[in-house]
Amino acid sequence: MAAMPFAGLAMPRTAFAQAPATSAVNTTGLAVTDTDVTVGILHSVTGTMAISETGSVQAEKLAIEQINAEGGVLGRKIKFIQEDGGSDWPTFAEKAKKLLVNDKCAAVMGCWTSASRKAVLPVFEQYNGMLYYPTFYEGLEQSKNVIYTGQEATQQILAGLDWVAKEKGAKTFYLLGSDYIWPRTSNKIARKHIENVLKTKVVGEEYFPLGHTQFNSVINKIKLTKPDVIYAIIVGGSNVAFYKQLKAAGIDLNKQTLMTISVTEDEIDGIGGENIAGAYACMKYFQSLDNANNKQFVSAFKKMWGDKTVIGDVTQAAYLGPWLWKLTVEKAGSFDIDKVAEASAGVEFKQAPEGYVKIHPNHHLWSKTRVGRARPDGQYDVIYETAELMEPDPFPKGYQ
Amino acid sequence: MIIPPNDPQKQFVLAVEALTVSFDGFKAVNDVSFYVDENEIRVIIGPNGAGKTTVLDLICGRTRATSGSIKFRDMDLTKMSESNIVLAGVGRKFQNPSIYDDLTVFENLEISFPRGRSVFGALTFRRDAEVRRRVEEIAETIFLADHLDERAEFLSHGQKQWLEIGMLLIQDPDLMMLDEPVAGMSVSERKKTAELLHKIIKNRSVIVIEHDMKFVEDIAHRVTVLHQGKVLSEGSMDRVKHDPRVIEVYLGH
Amino acid sequence: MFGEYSLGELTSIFVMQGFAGLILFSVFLLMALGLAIIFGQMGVINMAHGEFMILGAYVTWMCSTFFHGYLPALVPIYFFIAMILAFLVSGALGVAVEWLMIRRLYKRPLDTLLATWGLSLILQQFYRSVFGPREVGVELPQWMLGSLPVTDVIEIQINGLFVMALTTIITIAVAVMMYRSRWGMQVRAVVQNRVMAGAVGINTEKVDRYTFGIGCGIAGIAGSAFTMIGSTGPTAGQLYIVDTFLVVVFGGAASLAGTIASAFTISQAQSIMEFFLSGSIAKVLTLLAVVGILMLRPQGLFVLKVRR
Amino acid sequence: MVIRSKSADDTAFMKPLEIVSILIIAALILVVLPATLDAFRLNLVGKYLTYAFVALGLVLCWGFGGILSLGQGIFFGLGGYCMAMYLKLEASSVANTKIQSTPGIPDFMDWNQLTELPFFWLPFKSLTLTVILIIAVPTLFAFFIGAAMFKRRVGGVYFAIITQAIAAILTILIVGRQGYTGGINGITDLRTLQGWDIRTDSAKQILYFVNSGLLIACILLAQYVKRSKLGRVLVAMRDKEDRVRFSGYSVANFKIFAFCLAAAFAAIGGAMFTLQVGFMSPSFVGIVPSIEMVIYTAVGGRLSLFGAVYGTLLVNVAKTAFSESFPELWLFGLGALFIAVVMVFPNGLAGIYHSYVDPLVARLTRRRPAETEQPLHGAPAE
Repeated sequence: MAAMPFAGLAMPRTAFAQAPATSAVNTTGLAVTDTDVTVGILHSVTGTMAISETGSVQAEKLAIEQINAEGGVLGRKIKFIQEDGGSDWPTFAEKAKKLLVNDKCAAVMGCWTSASRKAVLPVFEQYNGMLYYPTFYEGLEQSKNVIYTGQEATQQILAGLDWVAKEKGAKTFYLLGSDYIWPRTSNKIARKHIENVLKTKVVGEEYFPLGHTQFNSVINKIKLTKPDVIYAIIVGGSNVAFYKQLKAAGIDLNKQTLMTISVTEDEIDGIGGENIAGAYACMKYFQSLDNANNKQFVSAFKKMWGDKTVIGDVTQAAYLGPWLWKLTVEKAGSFDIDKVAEASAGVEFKQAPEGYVKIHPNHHLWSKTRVGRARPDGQYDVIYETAELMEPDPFPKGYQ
Repeated sequence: MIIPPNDPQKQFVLAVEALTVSFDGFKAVNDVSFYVDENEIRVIIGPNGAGKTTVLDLICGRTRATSGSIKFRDMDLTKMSESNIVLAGVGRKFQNPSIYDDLTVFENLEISFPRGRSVFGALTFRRDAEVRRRVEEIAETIFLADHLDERAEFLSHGQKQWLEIGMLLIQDPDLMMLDEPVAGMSVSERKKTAELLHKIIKNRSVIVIEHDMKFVEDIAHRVTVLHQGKVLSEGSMDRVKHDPRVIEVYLGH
Repeated sequence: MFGEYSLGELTSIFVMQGFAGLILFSVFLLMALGLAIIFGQMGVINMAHGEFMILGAYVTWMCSTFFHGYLPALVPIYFFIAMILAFLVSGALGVAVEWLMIRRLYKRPLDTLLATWGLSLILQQFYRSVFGPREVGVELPQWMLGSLPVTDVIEIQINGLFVMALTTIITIAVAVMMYRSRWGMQVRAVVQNRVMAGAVGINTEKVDRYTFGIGCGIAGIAGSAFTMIGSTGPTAGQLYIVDTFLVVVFGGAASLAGTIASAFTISQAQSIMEFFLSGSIAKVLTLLAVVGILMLRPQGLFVLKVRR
Repeated sequence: MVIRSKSADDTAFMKPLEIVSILIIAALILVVLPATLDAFRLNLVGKYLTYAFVALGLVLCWGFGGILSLGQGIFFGLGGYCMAMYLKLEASSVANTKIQSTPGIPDFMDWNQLTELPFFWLPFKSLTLTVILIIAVPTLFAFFIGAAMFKRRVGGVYFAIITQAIAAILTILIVGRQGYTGGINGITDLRTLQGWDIRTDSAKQILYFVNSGLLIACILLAQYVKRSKLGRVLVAMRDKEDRVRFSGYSVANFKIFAFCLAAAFAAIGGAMFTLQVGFMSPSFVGIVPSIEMVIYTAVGGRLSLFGAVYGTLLVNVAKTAFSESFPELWLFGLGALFIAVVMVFPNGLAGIYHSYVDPLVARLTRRRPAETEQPLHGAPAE
């Protein structure tokens, strides 16, 4: 029943000259040998979440291959064991336990939904593992055993709202979301900011069951209330239905401001660029980002996974995981989880495609927030970015 | 042509009055009335589609009447559930043998044994000496004493009919309704069935639906002829046989 | 909630809301038609119905890619070709499934439920392996996008009109087939008395096979049409299955009129509640009402009362 | 009367072969597996065995009673949530939650601005009440569904679809009312039971044995029901419902009983799941897990109580093994399993055993056929 580790791709042997002794860098019995170190990749490749998580798996594999090509971590080549969470939270917990207890993985890159992270979190805390979690999420969490490489809600939301209020003079907002924790929490934060900070008004707030495909009624309500901004946090297949129906109902996103925090380039693939062109998205990364790091990253990604693949915010965040882990291990001089966890704060990754990131003591990342405008070809034009790195604040005062 | 009760005070076992049922406007049974005496054997005949089986369905609660009344002793059957009708003492055999294929003959009979018929009664039911004695006694009566351990599925068609009759018998109903008990039987089986019926109709009233005229003549006290949902004629076999209307619609061809 | 709006605005919104209800009605009916034939006429529970729909959607996506790439001149009409192909492909798969699987299970309706669930899992994974786990976007011809402005506020969605027209045509076609054609007569004959129908020379196996095939084919057309308003991905079919079954069951399986009435009732209820309440609550209330009514009227809204 | 039939004597609670079967199961899950598996795998098996409770209930209600419920996840979930609510309250002591704006309530409530415990959480402060509610809530819910449907003769396919719709409704509600239920994340981070840390390996081992003991107790209870007249009435009902009705039984009551019992079993499984896995989420309540649970029963043999355990173990072990090595292939395998078990082996493992192994054993031991177990291999329900 043992899983078959998929060895990393061929790489120059010469790189492993000055590796420190295994006994020195691995005092807790992790899967580290003189030549290699094993990490886990834990995402859904089957079930409904496979749609979203595929990009993350691809990015993590790319990062691992690049790290290996550069000589690995502490002179050791990274091997990975991939497990399928099957879009099922208990399976995530089961597989996480397997990766930690049976395979002794030195780190795990994985999870996408909050629910899967919540399911594995006690496992990582109990068995002392290290999880690199890539998705933007609702916050309200902080763990020694997790590095959150995506943005928490305030990082993602506040700057975008400030921008839309300033640039578009927005006074009224209509909040929409899929009915689960991330959209609800995010909208809660958005509402507080809209009402208490911007001193403007929320004219409607509504949630739909996951997988909902009929949005004509709410579109009519939007037409009735004529909000300045539609603030949409709809996920999965519902997204596709929502934007197609919005367009069909004659709402032109070039005239009606719509801001979303849930539609990355990945989702546009399914929605169709022509259906969402003109919408604003607020997140930390867009594929079209113009900097040298990103150009390299995009071309490496396409070389490995094909010209047609697109890269969204979460995919980039997933790419950060293996790199941040490598940098942290090398800073700590050890694979030991405790040392890695301790050394994490302050680790900077200057080659990040999004520009530059740094791990905050609360294990989230300092990052810039950007606003992009969707183009018909499925890409975003980056039209705004915060001047400073946004500080991650998973337990924001005044927003709870 | 309905024979009204001579004496209004007289207690019938079954009194069916002005019974009507319509299925989407089609009146399968239309204003039917008849009365069954203690220990009477009543045969209902009529061409296919005359409403014979529907009348039985109505009596045993399988179909609900649109109007009219069905009185069994003092009880109004039209308002009772099927199982309560059975508990009141009405038993019914279906046209096609309706037995439990997956159970043995013994178990088939045992399930019909009138004890432990509530959920918890069934959970705590014990197969005691009395149950065994009754089951074996009935099996003897219905010629299946040697087949008690056999799965009912493997019985012949005739044996299945007998088994169902046995299942009725073990309930010891006051009113027994048999829908075509000899249909599909061989000549020798028919004879045995007639013999069986004669044995079991003692001390109870019986309603039989049958097509086989010889058989009807053999057992009937009185005959009711149904045609197109209505009572066409009623009386002794002899009288019915000579009723010109009956001859025209039924016996004639 | 309406205090601050003018009468004109309200009127317009109610007109559009009525139209939204009609679109939902068409969508429900289109989903349910194929299943109504299969379940209503053959008593088969096809849990893979959603996957047959998605097959139609994928066919449409392939056509879209093909025409945009190779025959850009024909793009404006490719959707019709795609729908016909969707019907044929889904229908052919249906015929094959009937032949390999369903025909052995006619006497065990609950078992067909399990077997077709297994089929749906296989199809989902098949789509994932062949088309990839991500959703695919179907590019529509320009004329199908957008809406027709009637007044300043009232706008009529073109794809909504298209779905309504399509639903009408297919419903009429099915009605004609079922109640006017020889095939329909044969189907109904087989439903009512299989042995007798066989005895009078109807090839019951063939009737079953094509009935199933046509039901699946209609699912394919529905899937093709839904690329206009919904998503196309390996698991998208599951989004439809509960709604679809409830529409068919609520209508009283055996009658086309019942299915239409039930699709209408459920869609109007949902659409109206969605307007006054939040989406999630509206959905829960609609489902609860349907389940509640089914408990009271187990045979559905429209069913003939017959001697059992 | 001198005729003596074998059936007439057949009043034993268990036939010899059934005693052997249950001993084998007991030996397997109580001795062999704990002795051969490491803590991680044993905990996995423990998790699978919680599904066996559901499969066991389905044998009674589907295999014997012919009632196919596609909503057993409802009861598994309700049982699991009841347990989880108790454990969550224990984990949310004021000391543990002092960083919250309202300490002493579960974290997800705090995130949703709840400032006091909702009334329906209050009973779960008491372990006794919790244990009662774990059984009572799902059973009563099943009773209401059953009473509403069976009294009105909703059966077969209609029942299956309606239970499925109810599962869908419940999922939407749990996911949507996250302030009260924990939403899509479920109730997570459960730690202790009356101060006893359930996350340690030793605790998991103890829970495994508790779970196995309960499972065997449930098998014995199911065996008692099967061997009582009620079991035969259920089989009879599946064959000829009308005949049973016209033998004076209230068919609806028997169906309600079978459905409630299956729900109670599922609830025990759910509660044990929560204890062993440490959380409960709405993903068990929905349609997909509910149908998967049916397949465990079908693989084991829908008429075999013991088969339910083997079927559950087999499917889950296969699932884990497959998805570790070939995740993409697993759905093909599971799909094929559904089809095969319906088309080729309608009586599942038990059927294979009875048609191949049993005759072989009989020949080898030269027993007379009359003494062999008479399998109840009727046509599959419906």
